[in-house]
Amino acid sequence: MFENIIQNNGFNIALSGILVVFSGLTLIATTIHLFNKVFERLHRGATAESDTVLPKKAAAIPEDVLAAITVAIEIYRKIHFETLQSQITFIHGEQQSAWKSGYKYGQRLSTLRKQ
Amino acid sequence: MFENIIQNNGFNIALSGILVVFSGLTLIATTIHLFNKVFERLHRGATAESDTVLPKKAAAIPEDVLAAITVAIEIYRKIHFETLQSQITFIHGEQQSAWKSGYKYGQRLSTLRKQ
Amino acid sequence: MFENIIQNNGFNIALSGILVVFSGLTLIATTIHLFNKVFERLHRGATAESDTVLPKKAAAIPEDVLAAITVAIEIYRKIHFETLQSQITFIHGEQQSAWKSGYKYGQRLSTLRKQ
Amino acid sequence: MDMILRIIETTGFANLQWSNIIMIVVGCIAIYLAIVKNYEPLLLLPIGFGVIVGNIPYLQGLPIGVYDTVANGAPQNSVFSLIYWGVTSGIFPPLIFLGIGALTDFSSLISSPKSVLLGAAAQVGIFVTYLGALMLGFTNQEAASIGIIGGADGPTSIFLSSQLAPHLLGPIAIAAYSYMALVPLIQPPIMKLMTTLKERKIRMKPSRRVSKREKILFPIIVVIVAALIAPGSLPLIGMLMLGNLLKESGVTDRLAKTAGNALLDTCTILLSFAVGASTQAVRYVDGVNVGFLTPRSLGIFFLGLLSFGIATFGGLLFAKFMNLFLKDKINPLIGAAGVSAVPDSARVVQHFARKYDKDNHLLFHAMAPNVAGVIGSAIAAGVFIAIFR
Amino acid sequence: MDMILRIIETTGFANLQWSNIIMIVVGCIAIYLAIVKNYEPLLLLPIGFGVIVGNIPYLQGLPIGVYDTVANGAPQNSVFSLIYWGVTSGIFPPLIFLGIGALTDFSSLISSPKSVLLGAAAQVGIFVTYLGALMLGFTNQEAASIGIIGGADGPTSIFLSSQLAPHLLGPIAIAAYSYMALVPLIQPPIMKLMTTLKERKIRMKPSRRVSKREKILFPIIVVIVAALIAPGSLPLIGMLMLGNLLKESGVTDRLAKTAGNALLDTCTILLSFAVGASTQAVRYVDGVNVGFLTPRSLGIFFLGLLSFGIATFGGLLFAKFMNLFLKDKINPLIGAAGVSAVPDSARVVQHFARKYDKDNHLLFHAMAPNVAGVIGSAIAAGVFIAIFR
Amino acid sequence: MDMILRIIETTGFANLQWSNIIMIVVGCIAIYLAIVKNYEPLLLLPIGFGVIVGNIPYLQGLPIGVYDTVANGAPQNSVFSLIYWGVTSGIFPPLIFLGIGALTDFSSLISSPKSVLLGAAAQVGIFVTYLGALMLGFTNQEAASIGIIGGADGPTSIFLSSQLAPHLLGPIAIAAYSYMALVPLIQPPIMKLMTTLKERKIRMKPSRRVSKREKILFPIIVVIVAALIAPGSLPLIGMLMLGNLLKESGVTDRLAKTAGNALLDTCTILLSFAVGASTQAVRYVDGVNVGFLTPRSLGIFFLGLLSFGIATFGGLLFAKFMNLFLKDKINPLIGAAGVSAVPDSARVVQHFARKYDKDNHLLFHAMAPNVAGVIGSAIAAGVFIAIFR
Ligand code: NA
Ligand code: NA
Ligand code: NA
Repeated sequence: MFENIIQNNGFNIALSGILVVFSGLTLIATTIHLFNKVFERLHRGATAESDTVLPKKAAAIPEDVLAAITVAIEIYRKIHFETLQSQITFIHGEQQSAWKSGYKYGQRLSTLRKQ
Repeated sequence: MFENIIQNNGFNIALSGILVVFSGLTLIATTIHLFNKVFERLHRGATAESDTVLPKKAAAIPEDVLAAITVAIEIYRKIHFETLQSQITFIHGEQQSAWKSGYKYGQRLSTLRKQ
Repeated sequence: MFENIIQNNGFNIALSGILVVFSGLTLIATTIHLFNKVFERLHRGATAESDTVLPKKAAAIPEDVLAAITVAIEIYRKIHFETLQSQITFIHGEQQSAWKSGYKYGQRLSTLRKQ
Repeated sequence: MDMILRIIETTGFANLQWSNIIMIVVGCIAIYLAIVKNYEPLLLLPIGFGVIVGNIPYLQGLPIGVYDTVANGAPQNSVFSLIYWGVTSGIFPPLIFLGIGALTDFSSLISSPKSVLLGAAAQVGIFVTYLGALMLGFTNQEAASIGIIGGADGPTSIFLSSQLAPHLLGPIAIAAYSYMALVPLIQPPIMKLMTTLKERKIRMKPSRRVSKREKILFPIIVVIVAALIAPGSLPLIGMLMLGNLLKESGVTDRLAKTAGNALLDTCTILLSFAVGASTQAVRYVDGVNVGFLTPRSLGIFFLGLLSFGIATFGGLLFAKFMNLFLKDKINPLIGAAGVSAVPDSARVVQHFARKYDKDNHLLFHAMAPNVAGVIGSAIAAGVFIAIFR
Repeated sequence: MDMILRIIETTGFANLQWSNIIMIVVGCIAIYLAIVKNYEPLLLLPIGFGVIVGNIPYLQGLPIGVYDTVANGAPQNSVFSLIYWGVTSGIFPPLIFLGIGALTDFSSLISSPKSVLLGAAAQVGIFVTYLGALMLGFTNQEAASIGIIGGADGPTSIFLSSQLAPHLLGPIAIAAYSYMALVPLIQPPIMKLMTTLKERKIRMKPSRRVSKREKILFPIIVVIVAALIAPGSLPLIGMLMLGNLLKESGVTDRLAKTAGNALLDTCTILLSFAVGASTQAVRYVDGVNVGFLTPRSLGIFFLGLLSFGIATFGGLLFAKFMNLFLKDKINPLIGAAGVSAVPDSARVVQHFARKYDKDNHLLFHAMAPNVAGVIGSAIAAGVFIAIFR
Repeated sequence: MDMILRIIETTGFANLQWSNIIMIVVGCIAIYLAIVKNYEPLLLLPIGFGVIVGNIPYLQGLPIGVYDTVANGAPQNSVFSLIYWGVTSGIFPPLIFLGIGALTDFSSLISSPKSVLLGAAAQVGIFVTYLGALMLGFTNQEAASIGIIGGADGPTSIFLSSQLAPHLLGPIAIAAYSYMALVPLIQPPIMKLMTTLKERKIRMKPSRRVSKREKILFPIIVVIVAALIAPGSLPLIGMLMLGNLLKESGVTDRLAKTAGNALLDTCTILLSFAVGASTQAVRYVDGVNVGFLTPRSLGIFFLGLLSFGIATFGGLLFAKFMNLFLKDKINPLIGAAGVSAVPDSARVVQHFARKYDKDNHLLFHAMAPNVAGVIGSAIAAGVFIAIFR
């Protein structure tokens, strides 16, 4: 029953294949993780300033005006660029796609919230 | 004068060609006709219900509001989808193209009229 | 040092190449220039009429209404046609691109100015 | 000095011939008709420009023209020959049909299936012209490719020629597209001749509404029936109906949009340009002039016009014949729309009928034989392919 | 009369066989599932239509079908064979990956790198099925191509088959796309079997926000690492990541737009149609039936389903295994999304979890193993290519 | 264990060399410049990514890289080699010109035909560099291909190399695109050196309005004249002017839109990526290293920079020369825009002039020599093709 497998060195190939897939993806995960760490450290100083500047700027604009601006920008974007018909849609607390106006808007709000 | 035709079996070919074209298109026409008949019969029961429900729903909405909704939907469609640039445009009592907002609107109205 | 050039007939080729490029472009320039002249002469009669008609028509519309119409047309265009994403943008007294609503608007105004 | 002479030798001026100048003027006329008269500009404009490009002479040996392939002895396949390959291999026409299918609404045909017969009747022009071409001494394959011009369908004509008579592709394609562009000039006189004033005023009652389900079933039924009857029509009908199914299914809008826009436009530009560029006035192969400016092309243009005329004639006549049996008379004018040339001939019918009764709108009714004509000539092409390959 | 008989001989009716009719019905079912059930309509609809077209019989010698090439003895490369060349040459899958990359947001994966392991675990299905296929007597190359069906990634399956076992391309592609379409039916029972009620209700805390810089670095890192580990995955991963970089860079929006729309759609239509049209029920090569309706295809379908099941199983099991070590427990259901089938299996997870806790939104979390699964199966394909070429 | 070793052998890690790492870093720098400095991102980004992909090592025998074709001994044409074929066959550059034509407004050139001479003067750089390359020992064909870099036109450089010196295509394409991206760094010092303060402040009076008719006639005139003078320029000029006619005719908007968007973007992505991927650091053919990291590439980069400098120099000098005869003086800075690099060098002129007189808007005036430069270098390429083929 296992003749053809053994003859073709199947078990070895399957095992090493799984190994390569795991090590490849682990390497990717590790590299991303490391980069994240490095940038976090580099940015800690930089974000300290913006934390004090950005919120005030954002706070100066009432939330309803912000919403209006966002809608205006969204319509502007929809009219002036074609939207990418995204196959993948995320339902998530704060939207992350740069293609949605929620992006910039959300970022500002989140700064507010974190205060 | 007809030598080349006869030599090439031209008359036979032309005749049978016309025959095939006619029979092909007739077959298509017949099949479509039969399908139409079958679905009409199948649907007679189903549409009976909707005839009593839909009109009321439609009647409840004033025509000018309907028009406004239609325009809003049309603009929405135009902005959010790109319209297919239709090479073929039909001028017809009630438009049939799904790409025009007249579609749904027209259907409701026609239900009203048929009452 | 110039051996390879001489051996390959380089100087001759370079000189004649420059000559061809210059004569080609000069020929293009001349042809365009001639066509311009011809059409100018042909059109002198035709434009005489429109000079008396167009300005009045344009003058009848207040400038702010014109601006409003222009904006409406522009939005209409943006929604109903996709705009060509122009790689080349001209900043020029009066815009010339047919893709901008400034075109027609500008033309009318310029007629006014020239009076 | 020697070098300058050698360079001058390579310029087109040194090689320019009268026949080239004639063709360049022809190209300019095509562009003029496209822009000023608005005759099928999407096709005539790139074709006209291609005619100009294809008739600028160049030194033998440079790989520039559409015929300069390695197979023909050129040192390299020229860029234009690579584009032209899309024509000669027959791949552009079906892709164009895919796009046309994604833009076409077959409702009119579905709601009045009997109009299909008008689309069949108009194809008689194809077969009569096939006989005429045989009489003029063309071979079977050539005669079939010439006859199909009467199908009034550019892609179908090009596809059939590419399969049966590639050497005649240039004049056949130009003739087909030219006559399609000239439909508003060619058809009205025949319509006037063949109909009485009373017939022209016949009004037809509005067609029934067509359900989404019927629209979805239509392309599937057509492809199965047409391909079983004439398998040779599969590349054209298959793609046309795939495009239509993408449109009507309602679940593949983005595919229909791309097929009907980017893909259709790209193929249209490249096909039209390449067809235009294939019309070199004079071209010698083995010492024989196989260029465009030869009596042979004149013959093709004459037969093409004949084919177009007979097709219009056939559609009108059959419509009158059908009226002998029908209770609800049809307006025989819509028979002229059976030639295809979508949607121009349907528009011509609408326009012609309104001259006699300005409230008589036949456009929707004329679309039925019009799109049936497309299917009909594709089937005719399929028959020829089956017999002559 | 003789001519009419000859023409009847050329029609499909004369050559129609039961096996063709069965396949045409299968094509209709695929179209039905696409339109009415909305199962992956962008793929199933053109595939189904292709199956119909590919099973309409025609006289031997006409260059119509996808296998009619000059190399196979046809007088001319048929149009469908030219389209099919985009599949067999392996060029469509990477171009489709380019478009998918331009549409995919990898934020979820970047924000929780450990989910990558779930995408790796699900690929176990590939290698187990490879062994299973060897047991059933397939060769190494064939077994690898069949196993990859469990990668739940149409383009990857087609690419690998085109490189290793082109003669099995039809059934493998159909199996891969069918099971991807059936993910909402295949996965839930396994998810129910493998998880406890308590596990299904585990909520995960919202992921951190991902910066633009990380999104830009991600495709560059992935292509370097993945291609160094498994160079054979370069055509797929390279194109996927190029598309993603075009999208995330913020300076090449117009390129990303075209890659994700016109180019992706064109390749999708042509690939799906051609794959469908390659399923001729019966096809003889050197006297051997290598058609679609053979026991071999049944074997492939069985192994493909097995592969899919084991992949789902593997992902779920590994998620439970990871929970043994993690402080913040993950919901093991997201392991099932490791098979890829983007974004369907992530949606299935979301839907399944909400049946037990309607405020538990796992979609974003499930996207991480989901897109990791794409990368994982491309690497697996790269491994097979490296070993078996 | 043996198997694992064999698999490790197939990984890129085992074959990675320093030269590859250097090239990967170069690719990352290109991406950095594209995103952060915004230098021609539509080209530099895919090129940079291609450089990374092309320098990931893989086991000999796998059909992955752009050079792995059946003709070169690979078991199968790799996907990347199929994409690269669009570059080596010379078909992508004309299609890109088609799209550029559909986006370019030639009004500025039409309204001041004398600016055409500035576009001619800048091409002197091409021929001087051709001589320089001969001096360094390159052959005629190679020298011509290197000289054309000074034409500052990516597609033209690639087209000429593909016809005359395909083996140098990689470094020439990279050099051309790099210097085009670096126009804002290369040109200002030369502009400063060559002009006086007073000259930089010369204002030019607004150009006259251009009629629609002139815009329509322009492409037709240019293609006829340019192609008669230098038939070799036909593929480039022909396509550029076809695109422009589609745009200006006003009756083929949908074709112009597709040519300038979907088609242009698709060709741009594939060409840029493939050109990048063709820069393998080390590549042995018959035992000779013909890779990218060789002194030969350095020579090409040096000559390319020289060519660019002389071209800028030539344009500026000729503008000053023309001023000796003109009543209405032109601002000599616009001579620098004669190199093409549309519209970057025109923008550099605008920006430079405004540093000295912030109300002096030269952009529209600089566009005239700028687009003339495109036509000029295409003619130069045509001359070389006519002589050296
Ligand atoms: Na027809
Ligand atoms: Na997977
Ligand atoms: Na230039």
